[in-house]
Amino acid sequence: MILFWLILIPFLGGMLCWHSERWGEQAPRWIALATMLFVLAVSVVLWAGGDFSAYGTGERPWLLEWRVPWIPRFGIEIHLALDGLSLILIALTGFLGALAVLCSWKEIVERVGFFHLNLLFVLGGVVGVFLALDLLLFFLFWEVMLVPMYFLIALWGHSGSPGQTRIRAATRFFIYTQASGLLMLVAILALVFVHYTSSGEITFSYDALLNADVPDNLSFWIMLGFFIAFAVKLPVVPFHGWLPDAHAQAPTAGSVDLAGILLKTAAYGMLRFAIPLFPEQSQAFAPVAMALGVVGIIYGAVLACGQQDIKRLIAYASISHMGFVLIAVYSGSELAIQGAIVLMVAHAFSSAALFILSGQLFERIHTRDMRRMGGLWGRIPVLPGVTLFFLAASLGMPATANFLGEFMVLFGTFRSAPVVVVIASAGLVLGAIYSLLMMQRVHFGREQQPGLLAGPDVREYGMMLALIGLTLAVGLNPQPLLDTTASMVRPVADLFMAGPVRAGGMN
Amino acid sequence: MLTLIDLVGLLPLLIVASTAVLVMLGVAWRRHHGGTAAVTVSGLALALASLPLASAAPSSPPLMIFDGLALMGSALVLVSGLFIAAMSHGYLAGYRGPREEFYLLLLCAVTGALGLVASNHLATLFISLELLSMPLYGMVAYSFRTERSLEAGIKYLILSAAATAFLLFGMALIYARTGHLELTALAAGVAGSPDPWILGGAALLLVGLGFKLSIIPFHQWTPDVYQGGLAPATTVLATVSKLAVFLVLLRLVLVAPVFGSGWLLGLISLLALLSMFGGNLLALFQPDLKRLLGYSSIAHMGYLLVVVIVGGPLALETTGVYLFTYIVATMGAFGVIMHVSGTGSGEDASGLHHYRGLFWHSPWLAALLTLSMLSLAGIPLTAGFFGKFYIIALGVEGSRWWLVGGIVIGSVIGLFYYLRVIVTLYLREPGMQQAVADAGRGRVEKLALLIVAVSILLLGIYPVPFIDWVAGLAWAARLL
Amino acid sequence: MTGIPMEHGLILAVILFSLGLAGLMLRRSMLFVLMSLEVMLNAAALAFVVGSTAWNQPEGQAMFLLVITLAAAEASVGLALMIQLYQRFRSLELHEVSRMRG
Amino acid sequence: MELGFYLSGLVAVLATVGLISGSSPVHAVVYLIVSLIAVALVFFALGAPFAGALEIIVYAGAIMVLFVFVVMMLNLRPEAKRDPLWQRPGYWLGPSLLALVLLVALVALIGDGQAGMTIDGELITARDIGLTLFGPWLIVVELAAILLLAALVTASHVGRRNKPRGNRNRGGTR
Amino acid sequence: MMMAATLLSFLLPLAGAIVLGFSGGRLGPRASAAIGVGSVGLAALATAWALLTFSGDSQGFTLWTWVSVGEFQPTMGVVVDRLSLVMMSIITGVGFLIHLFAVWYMVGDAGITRFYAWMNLFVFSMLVLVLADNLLLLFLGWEGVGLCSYGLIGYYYQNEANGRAAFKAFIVTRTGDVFLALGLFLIFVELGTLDIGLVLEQAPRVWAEGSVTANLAALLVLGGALGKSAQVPLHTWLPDAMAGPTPVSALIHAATMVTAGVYLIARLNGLFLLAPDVMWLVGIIGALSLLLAAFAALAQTDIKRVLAYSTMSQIGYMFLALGVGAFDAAIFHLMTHAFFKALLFLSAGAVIISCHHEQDLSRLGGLWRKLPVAYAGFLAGGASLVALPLVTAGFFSKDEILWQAMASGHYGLFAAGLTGAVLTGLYTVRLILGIFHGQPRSDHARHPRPGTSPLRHHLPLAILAVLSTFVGAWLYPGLEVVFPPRPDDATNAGHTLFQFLATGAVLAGLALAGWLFLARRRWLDAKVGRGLGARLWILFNRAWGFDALFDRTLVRPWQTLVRVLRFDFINLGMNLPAVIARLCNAGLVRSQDGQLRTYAKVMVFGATVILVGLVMTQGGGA
Repeated sequence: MILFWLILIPFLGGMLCWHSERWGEQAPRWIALATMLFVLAVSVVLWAGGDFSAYGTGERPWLLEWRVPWIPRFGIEIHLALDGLSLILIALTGFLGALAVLCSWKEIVERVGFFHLNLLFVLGGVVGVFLALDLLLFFLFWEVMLVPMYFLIALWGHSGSPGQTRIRAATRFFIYTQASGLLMLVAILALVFVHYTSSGEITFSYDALLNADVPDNLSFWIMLGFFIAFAVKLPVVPFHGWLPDAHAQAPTAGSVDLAGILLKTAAYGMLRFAIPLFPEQSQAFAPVAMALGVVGIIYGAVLACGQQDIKRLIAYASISHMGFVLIAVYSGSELAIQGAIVLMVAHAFSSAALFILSGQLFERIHTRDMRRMGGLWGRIPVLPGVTLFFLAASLGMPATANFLGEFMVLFGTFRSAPVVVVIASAGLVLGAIYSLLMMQRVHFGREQQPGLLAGPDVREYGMMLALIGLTLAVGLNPQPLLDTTASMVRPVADLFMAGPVRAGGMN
Repeated sequence: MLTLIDLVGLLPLLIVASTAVLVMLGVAWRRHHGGTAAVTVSGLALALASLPLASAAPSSPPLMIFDGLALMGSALVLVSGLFIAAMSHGYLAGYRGPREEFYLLLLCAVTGALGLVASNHLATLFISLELLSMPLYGMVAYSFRTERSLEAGIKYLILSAAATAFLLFGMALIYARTGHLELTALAAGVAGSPDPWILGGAALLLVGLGFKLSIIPFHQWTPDVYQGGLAPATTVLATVSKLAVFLVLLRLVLVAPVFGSGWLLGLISLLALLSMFGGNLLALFQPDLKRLLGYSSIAHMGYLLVVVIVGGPLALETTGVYLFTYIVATMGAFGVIMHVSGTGSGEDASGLHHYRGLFWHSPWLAALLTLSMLSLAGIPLTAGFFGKFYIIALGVEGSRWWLVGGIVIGSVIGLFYYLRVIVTLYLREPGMQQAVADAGRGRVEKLALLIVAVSILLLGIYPVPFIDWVAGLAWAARLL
Repeated sequence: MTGIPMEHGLILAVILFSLGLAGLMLRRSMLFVLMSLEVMLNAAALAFVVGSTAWNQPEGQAMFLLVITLAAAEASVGLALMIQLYQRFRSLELHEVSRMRG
Repeated sequence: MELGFYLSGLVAVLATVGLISGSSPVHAVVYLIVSLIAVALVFFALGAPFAGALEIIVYAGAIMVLFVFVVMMLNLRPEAKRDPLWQRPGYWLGPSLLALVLLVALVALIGDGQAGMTIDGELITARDIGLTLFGPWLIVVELAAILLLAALVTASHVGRRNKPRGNRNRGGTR
Repeated sequence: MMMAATLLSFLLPLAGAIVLGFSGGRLGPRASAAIGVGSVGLAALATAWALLTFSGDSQGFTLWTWVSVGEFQPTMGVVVDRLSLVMMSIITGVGFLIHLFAVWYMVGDAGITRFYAWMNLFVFSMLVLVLADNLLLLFLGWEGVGLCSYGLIGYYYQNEANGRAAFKAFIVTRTGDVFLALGLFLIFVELGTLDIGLVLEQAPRVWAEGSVTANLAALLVLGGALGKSAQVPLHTWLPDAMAGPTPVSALIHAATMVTAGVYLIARLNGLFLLAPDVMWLVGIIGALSLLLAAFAALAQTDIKRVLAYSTMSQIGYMFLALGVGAFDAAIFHLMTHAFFKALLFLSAGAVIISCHHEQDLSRLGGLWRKLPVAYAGFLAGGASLVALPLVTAGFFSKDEILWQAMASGHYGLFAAGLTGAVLTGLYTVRLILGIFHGQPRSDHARHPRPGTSPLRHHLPLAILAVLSTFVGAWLYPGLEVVFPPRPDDATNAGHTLFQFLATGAVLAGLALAGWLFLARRRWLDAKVGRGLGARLWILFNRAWGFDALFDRTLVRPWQTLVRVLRFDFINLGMNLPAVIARLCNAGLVRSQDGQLRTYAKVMVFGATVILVGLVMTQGGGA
């Protein structure tokens, strides 16, 4: 039941935010903050009290589970389940959600209530994605988060040129994800009906479909349907077109959520659905996926170097980083997948921080164009240093979580695909190039205008300290995190490795 | 010959028809807008209430059939009619001229639709279809003093009559070949290899019905009539007319095996694909909301044709779910249009610019329109999602991958313009044109809109009772 | 004399139907268009009667009756609309009513 | 009998051609009446005298009178200057070809499906038809009645003359 | 006890860095300096304490397990042995002196807190690098020093060029680091561990000597070392790195960080011994670097660039030593080099500050009277650099290297070393003469402000000067026990002869320099002014054109690529459906022209097509 509340609370909070607008401008902010902190607190309590070594076996497959029938006609259930990975990601959602509320504290001054409604709906949808186990329910949440995100971008985005660009960006975001989502729906339905023909049971249940007997010719296409849906969201080149625009136009909170959480739903989906449902096909597909990952790493990095807009730069950098995640997921190595999880968490922190920083910068100098910056190191206290920290994190500086994630990915992948690792490693250099280019253009060089700008206030400082602390904490001692997810990752890796055998007799 | 039991089965139709007569008498005696509306609404409600009774009676009047499909169709027709009647009152309040005839025409149209969904004979099919269309000419052109309404009326009349001629000729061909007009007998008569006459007749029939469904290439009247017609009339077109005609098409295909021939199915597939793509592509940049909904309906009928092509046990259920979700969403959209415009202010407020920033002065209307658009787009948590779910499921089950692809691509294109509408509602920029003020409409309208909004949401979140109901009806229809 | 083949009756109907259709597409005056429609409906009615006589059944002629009913109804509504068209534009040209497009 | 069929058929076709190609409204109405009467003769030839009678009474009598009435009311004259577009093949070639192709297709279709049935002119009486109509078809007749009601209401509403004189002007200038 | 001392030695600088870093500018310059210098000073004391309590065996302990996934179990652990102690001593000892000097050097500079924060963080990272018991932790330090180097090179951020230099330094070393990282991947996959001790233990078991994998692993590690230690071909960043404050150059780009590569190879000696081909390559690269850099040093006009090339050249010596298997000689030279090069840099810094930030040789001169302390520092450091026999530390260490090269039979390398010694003499003399002798060539040089603070200015110079003499050489503990046996252990024959040879080379170099720069100055200037001499001068000045080469082969193509790809062609391709949809829309909308005739035609057309299709496809059958 607590799982159900985890999903419901953000939605209820969102409604309340909308309503509370009449009580004053601050009310929605506080309510939203409280809601997200609640989610965070619940997940932390679950984390602290959970025993992560015991689940994952047949006896107790999930840490927490809740299922009630929803649409019995099709065997659709509201089936929520929590394991280590979900828990980590939900905690992340709560944390970044709170950050998103905080970072828009001063940025959003119009239609505050409705803004927070959308924000919380997105987050509620994301929590749903991380918890849903029934395939249709998963798809439902997958789609539900799009609409409010669309509003966030379209209504509160940065109006670069008059109005239209942000709407275009939002539309593009929506269409990309929706199109891929429909493919996933088709794939889900195909899977369900194939299972129905072979077993006579119509169900969308994860457990049942895990053992579905799918003819070979069809299973590859179904797998591809899932993969494309996740690939668009991750995003994998060439499906990345929505991301830079969406990031560039979204309000800070939107970017934080997009980069910090929404992209992670894709990797989560791969780990939870695409691979366990189709281990053999995934294995066969792995070379392609890895190649796409490598292309993403390099291509994203090259494009990041060419950007003038800070947020676009970070967006392309995200594409590059997610390439590592893709490689890891399809390497099938436990170490790499664990690394991918660390990298996801790390990327959530660092990209969120960078977006928040660029938002703070925008509040101060009202531009995101790096050609109009320069020499800010002397003009703004503290923030440049923080920026450098997170850029260092983003380029994979050891001691930060990003380093650990990337390196675990590469260590884990090297055994099975050394060539991929060699090429992907070039991403380490390229990452350094774009990160430092940004530093160079923004904070180094001549001051374009004289005069000191305001330093961070307590809110901004607090957010940054928390993010720095977490980045370092995960970077230096990720073991608690890894222990949490180990029971989830190991079976996936085993499944992947044992892919060809499985068809024979494991089930 | 009609027996008493048959009359019970015909009860809804009879009630609606007598209400029409009552309204006519009322008009002759003394004109009263509110009274007429009240009589209409209560007549329709009574008919709806009599449905369970009618369905319980084992009636089989000649030329008609009362099976699950008919019951489903009747219910949908009556619900739509009820909604339109309720909304018309406020809409027509500002109309200068006689208003009562509109209700009379509406009731006639509903009668036709009720007959259509239950027709088991080409004669009933034909006369009901005409009974459905004839009042619509009047309703579309009701406000004939505005140019658009007149234009829409003329276009609809002429093209519809031409389509009727095609339909009739098709029927005549089939009749000439088989000597039967009754569907079941006809089906028996054409058993065996498809004959060119039958195929030709079926194709011509398809032209006639396709016109009413606005299937490409018989679609071109749709946007113009949607845009020009009075909003309630357009709503009838979009809901009652579409669903009744579709159900009868489905019945034809299910009953007569000739429609199951590969050639015709291929043809319908092609038309379906054309409609999906064409409708959506046409709507892309459409600045007029009613017109846009017209184009959108083309696409939706394209999706719905998948049901006809795939058939099978799931088809009826899919039809019910899809039609209802589509109708609810359409009612939501047109409800808002009706609420915002009114003939008192000349032409309908149908340009998108009328709706700019609607959210900021009437949030509930905007929310309803948003919900409707999302539902039409098939986004989860709205009714439309389950429609889309069903239709894709059906396509997948039937392994009609081309059609599934068409639905997916069509939906994606569709998103573009639905989103365009939605975002317009929320824009607030300096110097923007103020939308038409929300005229103080009556409580009935508000209640109707509220019910629609709640249904869209409820069907999106917990559709189980509805699905079970439809599945039950579909089961019943299959038995017959 | 063995009677008239049914095909011939139908072909006559088809010819009339096509002529009506041609009139529908060719003429710009609403009066002519309405008359063309009458021709088309009449052709369909003819086809029914042909069927009816070939099968020696009354049903086809009952259909014919319905078609006439419809033709009458449609003619009345169409003429009423035409009068409005004339009143507005002082012309029966259908291209006058082409404001809505796109 | 056969001769009657083919002759009146020919007349009907020719009259229809005259209808669609003429320019005078009055002539057109007359052509149409001729065509309808010819079709009525066809009905007689086919052995459907009741249909033929109705064709003359209802169609040629009632409906056409309506047309004539409207033509008179609006005081329509032959289009004084022939439509210049009419001379351009681009204008009429497409539709005509289309109709022609459709005709050919339909004829081919009918030719393909040889029913092999002939019409021997056996009479179907008005009684048979009446029994059908007021027996099982009763409901259809009722529906047709409502259809006529709807048409009546529509025609009476739409055919309404503009009440105040200024109303039309306002409409015209808008 | 010893572990506590070790811990303190690197935690103190870390604490200093954290306090300074998070102070947010609230600390004054004094407090910053106190914390910055104090923490390193205390670290130096802690190191001394560790030295005293060191038992002679290597000792390690683990703070916590960093990551534990399957076999992958790198720890947060340190190991202390003689080698790391030597390194620690250099880092904290020399580091402390440099910090102290920086107080004088950096006085009045805005952003001083940032400076000390970076410096402390650097000391911490460097200590982690040398203390790490596993390669991943080593990598942490390795990257950490790179980042600190970046931050400090770009310390004067207002100047675009500094930013570029910092950027270049980071990217070039990062390129090397990627090779190191790949090396780590390979080692982990092959040996199943990253623990240095275990790696050295496992390597001979898993890999045969000279096997491809072993060579590959060693090669990849070498790649990392080349980047960090500025050896050919990844050396181009070092001269530019002189954009940072001079204490930074002294600490990072002379004494410690740049020698990390030497440390790494020495640390992984077992691995390299399995890869003789790579060992040979190390020697070659060392020789190449020392010669190239020495020539380049001859033709620089900027004091610090001369010293930078000199550093590169000296590290070339160390690599040469590594290449011939004389690991302890390399470390020995590393130590003495740290002393004398730090001294040279600090002295240069003293000159630069005194002469109002003038560091162009052609604008200095005649300063020896006015800046006696700096002059003394230069003399002591320079003497050690040219390895003046017997009295300098440099002599002992360089002698060791050359001897090992010869004794191991690498005569080519030995010859290169000798040539280098001659060249070293040349450029050192040129440098000292240029700064301190002759006529002052600018107002800045005419009116210097000599350094006056005895504690912050004189003391570091004095201590380093002393360490640059043979005293420094005495301090060397001898690392024979740490490393595998040296090639010369078998025989000592010919050592005396060799020493004469080496001494001769040094003296010859000095003599040549004296002759050239004092007696034939004018002739030299004329030669350099035009013709072949000028071309050579340019070639040397531009350090053999590596920058231009890289610019043309890497940087420009890269920039072009970035510019071309900026518009995201793949994405534009994905927009194609949208374009198609737009076109279709335009076409279809045109069909919706409002004309009833058109509508009728389209409808009839549809019906006709259907019927014609029907007749065509079905007609024949019936």
